[in-house]
Amino acid sequence: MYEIVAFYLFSALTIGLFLVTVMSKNILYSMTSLASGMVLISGFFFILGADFLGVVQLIVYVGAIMALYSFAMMFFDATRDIKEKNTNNTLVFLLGGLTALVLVLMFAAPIYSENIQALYPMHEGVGNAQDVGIVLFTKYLVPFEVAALMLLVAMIAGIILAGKKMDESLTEDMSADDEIVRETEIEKDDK
Amino acid sequence: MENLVYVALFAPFVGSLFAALFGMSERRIFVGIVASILIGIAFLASATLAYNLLMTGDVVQIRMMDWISAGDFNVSFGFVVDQISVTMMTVVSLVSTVVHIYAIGYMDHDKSFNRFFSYLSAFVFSMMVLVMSDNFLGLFIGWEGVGVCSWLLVGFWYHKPDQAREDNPSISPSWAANEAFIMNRIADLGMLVGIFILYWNTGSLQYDEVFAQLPYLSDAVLKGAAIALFIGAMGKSAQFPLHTWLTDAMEGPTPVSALIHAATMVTAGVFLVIRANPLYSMEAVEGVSFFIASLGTFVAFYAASMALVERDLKRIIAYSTLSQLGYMFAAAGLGAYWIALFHLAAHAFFKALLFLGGGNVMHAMHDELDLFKMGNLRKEMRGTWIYMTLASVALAGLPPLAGFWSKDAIIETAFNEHTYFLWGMLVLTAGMTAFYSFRQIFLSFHGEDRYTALGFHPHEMYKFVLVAMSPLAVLAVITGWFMGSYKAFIYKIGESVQYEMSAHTHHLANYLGLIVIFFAVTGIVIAYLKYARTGEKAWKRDEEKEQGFFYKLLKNQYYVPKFYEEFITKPYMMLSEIFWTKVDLKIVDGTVDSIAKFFYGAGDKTRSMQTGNLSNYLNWMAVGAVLLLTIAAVSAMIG
Amino acid sequence: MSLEQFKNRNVGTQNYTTLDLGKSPETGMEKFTQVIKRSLKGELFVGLGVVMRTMLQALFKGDMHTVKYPFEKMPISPRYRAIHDMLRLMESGNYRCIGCGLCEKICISNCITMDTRYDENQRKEVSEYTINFGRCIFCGYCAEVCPELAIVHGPRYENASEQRAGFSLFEDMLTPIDQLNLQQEYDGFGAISPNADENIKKTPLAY
Amino acid sequence: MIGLSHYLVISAILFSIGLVGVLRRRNLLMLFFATEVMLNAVNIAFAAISHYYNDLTGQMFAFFIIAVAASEVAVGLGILIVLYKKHGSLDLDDLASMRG
Amino acid sequence: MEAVNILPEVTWVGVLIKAILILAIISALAGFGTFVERKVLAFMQRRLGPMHVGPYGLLQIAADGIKLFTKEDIIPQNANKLIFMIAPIITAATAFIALSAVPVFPDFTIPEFVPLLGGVFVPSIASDLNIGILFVLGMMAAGLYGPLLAGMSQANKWGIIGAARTAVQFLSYEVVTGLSILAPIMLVGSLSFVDFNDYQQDGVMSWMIWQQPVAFVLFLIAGFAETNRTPFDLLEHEAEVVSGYATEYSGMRWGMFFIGEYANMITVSIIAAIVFLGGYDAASAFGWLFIMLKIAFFFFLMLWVRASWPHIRPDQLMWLCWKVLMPLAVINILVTAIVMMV
Repeated sequence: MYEIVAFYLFSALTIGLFLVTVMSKNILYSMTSLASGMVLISGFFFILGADFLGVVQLIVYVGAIMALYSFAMMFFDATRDIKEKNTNNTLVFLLGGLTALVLVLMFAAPIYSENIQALYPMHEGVGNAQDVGIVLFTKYLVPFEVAALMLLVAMIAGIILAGKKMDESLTEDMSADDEIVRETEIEKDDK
Repeated sequence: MENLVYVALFAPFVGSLFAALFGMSERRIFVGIVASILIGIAFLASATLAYNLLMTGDVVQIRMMDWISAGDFNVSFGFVVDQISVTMMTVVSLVSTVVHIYAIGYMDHDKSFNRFFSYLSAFVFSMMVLVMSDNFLGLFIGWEGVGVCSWLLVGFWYHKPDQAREDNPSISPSWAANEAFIMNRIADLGMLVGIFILYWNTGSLQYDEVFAQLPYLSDAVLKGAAIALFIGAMGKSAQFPLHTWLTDAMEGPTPVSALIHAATMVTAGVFLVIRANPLYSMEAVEGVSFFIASLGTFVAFYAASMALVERDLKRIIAYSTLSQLGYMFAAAGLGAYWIALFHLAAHAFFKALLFLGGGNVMHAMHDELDLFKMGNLRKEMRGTWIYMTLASVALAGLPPLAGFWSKDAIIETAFNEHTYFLWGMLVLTAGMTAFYSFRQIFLSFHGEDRYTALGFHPHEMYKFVLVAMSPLAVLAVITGWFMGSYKAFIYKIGESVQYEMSAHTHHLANYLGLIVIFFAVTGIVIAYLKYARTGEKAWKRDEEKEQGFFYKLLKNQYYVPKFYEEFITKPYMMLSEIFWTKVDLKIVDGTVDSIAKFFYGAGDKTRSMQTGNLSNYLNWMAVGAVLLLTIAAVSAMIG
Repeated sequence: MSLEQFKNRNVGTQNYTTLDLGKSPETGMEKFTQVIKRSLKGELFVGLGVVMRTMLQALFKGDMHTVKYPFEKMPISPRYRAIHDMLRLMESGNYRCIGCGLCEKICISNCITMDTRYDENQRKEVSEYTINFGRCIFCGYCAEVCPELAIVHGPRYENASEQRAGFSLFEDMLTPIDQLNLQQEYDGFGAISPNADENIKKTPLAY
Repeated sequence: MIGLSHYLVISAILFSIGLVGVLRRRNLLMLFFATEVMLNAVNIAFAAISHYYNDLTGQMFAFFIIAVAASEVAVGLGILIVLYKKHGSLDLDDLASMRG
Repeated sequence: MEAVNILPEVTWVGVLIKAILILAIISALAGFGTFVERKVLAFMQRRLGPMHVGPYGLLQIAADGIKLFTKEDIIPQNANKLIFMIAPIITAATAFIALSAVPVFPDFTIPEFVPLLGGVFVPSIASDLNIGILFVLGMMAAGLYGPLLAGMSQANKWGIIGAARTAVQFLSYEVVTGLSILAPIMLVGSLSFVDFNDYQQDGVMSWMIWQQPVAFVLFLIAGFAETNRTPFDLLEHEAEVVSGYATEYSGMRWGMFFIGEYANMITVSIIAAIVFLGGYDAASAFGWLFIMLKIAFFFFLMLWVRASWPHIRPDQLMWLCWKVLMPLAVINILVTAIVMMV
C-alpha cells in the first residue's frame, strides 16, 4: 500500500522534475529540479530496501556532485536564461520517444525468469549496510580499490584543470597584460 | 650452497642491469669496475661450489620456481651443479672476469663503454643459465640468450660500413652479427626438434628423467634425437658446414672474441654433447657418435689448413679455435667425454689468453690485423709477447703446458678406438697447429720490423690489463698437471663419462706422445725457418705461390662462403624478389589497399557527419544506440 | 609639507613604536608548530573563560551594565547642551527675551523663526518664536549671541518627532512660571563665567 | 503490487528523458545534467533488479556508477571551467573548433 | 527489565503524531532558541537582553513571530522568483527531515482515556532507519541547497558570494563530519542511534568521548561549520558580505532560514549528545532529563563560542578543514582501526 503510493508519487515527481531539467531554459531551474529529482531517486532506493545506497545517493549525488555543479554555475549569471539554438527538435523527440518505446516494451513484457539464483543473498537480521560492506570488501574489493584510485586521479585532474591560472580573471582581457609584459621583457633585452 | 648458486647465476645479471642503467650515458669507468667485481663474485661463488663438490661430492640441485605449468607439461626453473656444470661455470666465470677487466682497458676509448659491459654481463648470465640449467628448456633459453648477446656484441660496432669481400676478407660487424645469428637459428631449429623428440617420447625435459628413460626408447627415436641435438651443437660450435660465421664474427671487439668465440659460447655445442652423454653413449647411436668424431677430425684438419695461409691475426686464432673445437668433438664422439671437457677447459684458458694478446697487438697497431704489416713487435710489447708465446706453445701442444696433456689425450683416444685414420689426421693437424700458431708469433713478434715504415707506433697495453691476463697465463701452463685429479673428480658422475685407455694403448702412450711432440716441433721449426729470421734470410712474399691453386683454395676458405653466396643467398634473394613483386605487392598489398580504399571512400562519403560539433556527434551516437536497441529488442522477440 | 615632501618622507624614521610580535612563521613546519602551540596552550579557552566569568559576574554579582533607558536615565553633564530653554528673569518672572532677533540672524541652519511686536508698554515682545529641531544642528550660536542670556541649551535630549520638521514653540521652551524657582541660573553654555567681572575690560568708549 | 517491471519502466522513461536532454542541449553544463539523469535512471534499474533477484550485485554496480559520476564531475567541471576561460562560452556550437 | 525492552508496535498513526510533535515542538524550540541566544549573548556582554515583552521578555518569541509573519515578503525584481521562494523552504524542510531519523523526546503511549488516539504508541524516533547517522548527514548535506539556491537566485552579488561560500564550506566540512563520526561508527559497528546509545550504557566512563576525544572535538568543530555558527558563519557574515545568501530576504522566508538553522543546531546537539556523551539512559528514569541537559549544554556551547570567539577568514576556514581537521580525522580513523585490530 505504502509502496504503491510512494512509488507512483515518486515516479510522477521524478519524471516531472527531470523533464524540467531537460526542457528548462533556465539553468537554475534545471539544477534545482535535477537535485530534487535525485533526492526522490534516493526515495526509490529506500523503497527498494537499499538504505545504504539511498544514503550514498543523498550524500554523494545530492550533497557533493550537484553542489559541485552549482559551484561551477557561479561562473555564469544563473538568473538569466540560456540561449540555445535548437535545431531539429523532431529528430530529438523521435529518438527519445523511440528509445522510451522500445525500452518500455521490452521491460513491460514479463522478462524475469525463475532460474536466476541469488549470488549473495541478503541475510535476515543483518542491516543493508553490513551486507553491502561484506560484498563490497570481498567480491568487489578490486573494483572498489580501482574506483578509489579513479576518484583520486579525477580529483587531481580536476584540481589541475580548474586550478591552473586561478588568479586570472575570466572576463578581463589578459592579452593586453601579456603584451605589456612582453614589451618590458623586450626592453630588458635591449638593455 | 643454494645461495651460492643464486649468486653465481644472478651476479652477472645484476651487473648487466646496473650497466644498462648507464647504457645511454657517457663512459663511466666505475660501470666497468662494478660489472667486473660482480662477475668476480660469480667466479668466487662458482669456485666455492667447485671446491665443495670436490670435497663432498654432493651435487646441488635446486628448483627456483615453477615456470611453465600447462596440463601435464611442467617445467621449472631448476638448476643443477654437478661436475660437468661446475667445470663450465668455473671456466666461464674465470675467463669472463679476466675479459671484463681486460675490456676496461681495451674499450677505454669507446663511446659505448657502458653499453658494452651491459651486453657482456648479460652474455655471462645467459651462459650461466645455459650451463646450470637442469632441463633442456632452460638450456635452450640460455642457448638463445647467448645467441642474442653474441649478436649484440659482434655487431657492437654496427656503425662500421659494409665492405665487399673482395676488398677485404673482413666484412662489416653488423653483417657478421646477422650471419652468426641466422646461421645459429638454422642450427637451433635442429636442436629444438631434438628437444621435441625427447619430450614427445619421454614426457619430460628434465635431464635425469629423460636419461633414465633412454633405454626404453626405440632406435629411430634415439638416432633422430641425437642427430637433431647435434645439429644444434654444430651451429653453436661452428662445425662444418655451418662454420663460416665464426671467422666473420671476428669483426666484434676482441674481448668478445676471447670470451664468446674462444672460451665459452662456441664450446656450448661440445657442452651439449657432453651433457647429453648418456644419449650419445647409447648403442643405437654409435653411428652418430662416430660421425661426430669424424666430423670433428675433419673440421680440425680443415680449419687448420685454412689457418696456414691466413694473414689476419684474429682470423688465425679463430681458425685455431675451430680446429680445437674439432678436437673436442672428436673426443666426445669417441666417447671420451671427460677428455673433451678437459680440453674444453684448457683450451678456454690458453685461447682466451691468445685472443687477449691478439687484442693487445690490435690495440697497439690501431686495429691493423695484417700480420705482414707487423714483425718484431717483441721489442715494444714484451709482456704481450710472453703471453702470446706461452699460449701458442700451449696450443701447439708442447709439454708441459696445458695443451699437450689434453690434446695428446684426445689423439691417444683416437688411437685407442682403433680409428687410425682419425688418429693420423689429428696428429697431422697437431703439426699444422704448431706451424700456423708459430707462424703468427714469428710474423708478428719476430723477424724484421715492417710497421715503422707504415707509420705505426705500437705501445704496450695498460699494466693492469697485463696483470689481469696473468691468471690465464698461469692456468695455460699448469692446467694440464691436474689432469689426473680432474679425472678422479669427474669420474664421480657415473660410468657414462668414464673412459679409460686400453692396456694396449697405455703401453704405447709415451711413443704416441712423442710422435705428437715431434710433429709439433717440426711445425715450429718450419715456421721459424720461414718467418722468424732477419736480414738476408728475411721472409719475402712469394707471388707465384700465392697464385697457386692450393693457396687460393685455402685463402678462399675452400670457396665455401662463395658457395653459400652463390647457391643459397642469391637464389633466396631471387625467390624473395619474386615473392615481393608478385605475391606481396600484387596480392597481399592489393587486398590491403582495396580494404583501405573502401574505408577511405566510405570516410569520404560520410565525412559530412564530422561537423566538429559535439552535439551532432551525440545525435549520431543516439541514432546508433537506438538502432542497436531496436535490433536487440527484435532479436529478443524472435529468439 | 608640500606634496613632494609628503611623497618622499621617510616613514621609517618617524617616531613610530614597533611592537615586538615575534617572528611570523614562514615555513610550513613553523606554521604547524604555531598552530599546535596555540591550540595546546589553550589560548582559545582563555577567551571562553573570560566570557563565562563576565556572564557569571553579570548575573550573580549584579555587574550588569544595561540601563533601562526610558525608565532609567544616565545622569548627564551639567554642561550638556541639548534642546533650547527660554529663561525667565528670576526676580520678575518676565521672560528675558527682548526680541532683538540676533539669534534668528545668526542661526546658520535657519531654524529659528521669530516675530515681534510692541506690546502695550511699547516694549518689544516676541509674538512668534519657533525653532525647527528637524534642522537645528545644536551649534550653540544662538545662545552665544543672545545678549540677555534668554536662550540657552538645556538638558532635554529626547527630541525625536514624528515629522521631519519638529517645531518647538516659545512657550514650550519657556520655563513654566510655577517652576521658576527650579530654574537654574545657568552654568551652561552661554552662561556668565564665574570670573566674568574680572575679565571685563573697559573700552575706550567708556572714557 | 509493484513489480520489477514497474521499476524498469520508470527507469527506461527517465533514461529516455536523459537521452532527449543529451540530444537537445547545446550548453555543456546542461549536457552534463542530462547525463546525470541517464546515470540515475540506470541506478534505479540496478537497485530494482538487485532487490527483486535478492542479489547485491546490482547495488554494487549502482555504487560504482556513483563513483564514476563523481569522477566525471571532477574532471568534467575542470574541463568546463578551462573551456569557459578560453572561449567565454559553453555553447557547443561555439566550441566546434574542429569543424571539418 | 525485559518488559521495558519489548516495545509496542509502531503504527502509522504514531509516526504521524510523532512527526507533528517534532514539527511543532522543534519549531517552538527553535524560536525559543532565538530567545535563549539573545538572552545568553546579552548576559555574556553584561546586558539584560529582551526584557519588555512578557516576564523576562519571554513573550519576545511571540512578538518576533508575529513580526516575521506580518512583514512584507519582498522579492527582488531580477531574482529568479520560483527558486527564490523555494530556497528557504529547503533549508527548513531538510532540517526537519533530518530530525525524523533522530531520537527526539521519549517514547510514550497515549493514555486510553484520550478519545480517538487512545493507546497509540508514539516512538522516540519517527523513522528508525538502521543507517540513522548517515541519513542525518545526508539530509544535512542536502540542506546546503537552501543557502545555495537562495544566493544564486537573488541576483545580488553578496548573495552569490554567500552561495559560493556555502558550497565551499558545507562541502568541505561534510568530509570532516563524516570522517570524524566514522571512528565511533567503527567502534560501535552500527549506524543506528539506538545502538550508539546502548553501547554507552555502562556509566560515565563508557561514554564515547573518552574513547574518541579527537573525533568528538572534530565533530564539534565540523558541526559548528555545518550549522554555520560563529566562528564559521562566513556565509552570512555582516561585515563582509552584508548578509550573504540572506541579503534580499525578509519576513517569513528569512524566518524559515532562521528556523532551519536552529533546528540544525538542535540536530547537531542531539547527535553529539547521543554519539559522544552517552545518549539517554533507557533504564534510568532520569535518562531523558540527562540527555536534555546534554543537548542544552551543546546548545549553550554554541552560544558561548559565538560570544567568545571572532570569525575566521575564508582561506583560514579552508586551511583548517583540509590541512588540519581532515588529516586529523583520517589519522584518528587509522589509529582506531589499528587499536581495534590489535
